[in-house]
Amino acid sequence: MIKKIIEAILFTAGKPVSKEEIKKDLKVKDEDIEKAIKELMKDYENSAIEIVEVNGKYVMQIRNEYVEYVKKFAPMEISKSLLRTLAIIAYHQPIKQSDLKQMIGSQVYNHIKELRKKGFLKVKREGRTKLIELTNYFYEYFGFEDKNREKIREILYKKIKG
Amino acid sequence: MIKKIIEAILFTAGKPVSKEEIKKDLKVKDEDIEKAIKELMKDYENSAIEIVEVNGKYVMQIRNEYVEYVKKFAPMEISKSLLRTLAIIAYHQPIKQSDLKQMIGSQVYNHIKELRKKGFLKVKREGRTKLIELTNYFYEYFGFEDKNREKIREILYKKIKG
Amino acid sequence: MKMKEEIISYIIKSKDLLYREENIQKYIDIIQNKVYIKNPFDRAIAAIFELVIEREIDPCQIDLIKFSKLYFEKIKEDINLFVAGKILFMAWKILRLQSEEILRNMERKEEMEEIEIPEWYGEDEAFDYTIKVMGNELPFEKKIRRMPSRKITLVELINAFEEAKEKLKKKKKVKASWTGNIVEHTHKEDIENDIKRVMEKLSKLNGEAIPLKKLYNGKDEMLSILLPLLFLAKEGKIAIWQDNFPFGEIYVKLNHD
Repeated sequence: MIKKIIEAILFTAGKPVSKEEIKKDLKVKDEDIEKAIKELMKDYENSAIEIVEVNGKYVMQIRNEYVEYVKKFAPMEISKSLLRTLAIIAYHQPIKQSDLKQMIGSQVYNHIKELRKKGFLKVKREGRTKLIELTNYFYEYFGFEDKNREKIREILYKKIKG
Repeated sequence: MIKKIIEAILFTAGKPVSKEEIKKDLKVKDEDIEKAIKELMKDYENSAIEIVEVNGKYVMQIRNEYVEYVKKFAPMEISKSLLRTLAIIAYHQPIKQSDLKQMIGSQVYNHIKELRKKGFLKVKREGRTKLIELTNYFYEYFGFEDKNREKIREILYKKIKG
Repeated sequence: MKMKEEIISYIIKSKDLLYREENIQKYIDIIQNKVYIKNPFDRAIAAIFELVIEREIDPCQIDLIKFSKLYFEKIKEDINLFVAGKILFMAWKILRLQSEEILRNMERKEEMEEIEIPEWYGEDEAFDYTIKVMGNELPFEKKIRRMPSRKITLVELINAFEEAKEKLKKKKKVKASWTGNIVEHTHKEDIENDIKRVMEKLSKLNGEAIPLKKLYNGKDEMLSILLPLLFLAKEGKIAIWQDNFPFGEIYVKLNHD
């Protein structure tokens, strides 16, 4: 029952959901939620849908292999301008927040907030500087096997050239 | 493969999808789609999610038993009394606001406001009369292929007759 | 209790007017709740009596429109009473025809509107459907589905990157051309000439101080004066001071070497 309710929640929410949010309605322990989600992940192993962890939250989404087929049926889940910012970060990372602000202007604060919420970014503090980096979820989401920065730059750059 | 692509499409679309829409991208026969969907329906038998046919289209949605648990997470929540009003409009459209008021009382104003916000209705003015009509989104959301009023009436009436 | 008796006496008094006089005992029994009514038609009639008693409606003056509304509410709770709605509709039709007849005779057609029956009422199916929906039978279910949305593809990310690059390039160009303009602008103005002009003005004053604002007319001229003034002050050739900070007058004076 817990498992199915969590399944229903993940399906409905359409975005990463934390254990806390799940617990608000269900009186269950953390480990029960974890157990149920582990089972769900296994149940969906042979499906076009997957359940993955994103910065401690859980999200139900289409596997990368199938995204191409469903493009027509729904709009992208993030806006074009956010995506543009993400692309800049992906190329330049790690990038100082102040440098990024120079490039894209004051929308930088909102964009970073949004992109962090979606699980694509993390912000590290180094003294007074804020450094923006990509998360593992970013690599998973876009299907990059290699996390090597140079390689990613190469991929991004090559694709543009070609 | 076909099965998984269809699964991905249904998950993504969030509304009823017809065989024709699926076929546009996949070069497959109707019976292959039907077979794949039948299999999917079976795969989801033990899940909180179900795949059902709605007026000849297919949709992936939460099973009734779990609706209560996920209401909070749902992007669109329609109350039963709103749904009742919508059902009346769907049958009688285009219907005068004054006639609708006679049927459902003074809640008519709130209901029309809500249903317009959700994108199901549009209100046309003809002189002093306000005429209420369904939007394309209504047909899409509830999976009506045909916008012919008589046909819709027939379908609605049949559903109620059981 | 009183109301019940009133209705019973009204029925007895109106005995001759009853469509079926022989039913009078049945009506009285219904009003007194003496019998269990199985027949839906009789139940529909019972509901009429109940409503009149509950709401203490004057049996001689029933407002059909108001009454119908109340009646619908009442039968909503009992879907089996759908047939009652049908009866009421028929009654409405009969009454309407009767009143139309009367109105025609009285040539007062404008009152017709008051008892206008909505068109949908006339059709069996429409009526049936509407009453059932009101009674909470729904033709479509309350369903929870996902908001249509999907992941972004790598190609889309790359396209976004390309767009971003173009935008940044444009921005840089704009910035460059903007700073370029300023340099050009200053060159054109020829700072040295400006300095000469300011010096000429100041030397005519015989070493007396002059309020800054008297050295220029309008914003444009102010710009052409400020730069030379700052340059001259830096060289120690003039003195600039303000009487009361921050709003006081600013004065300029030639220094004597």
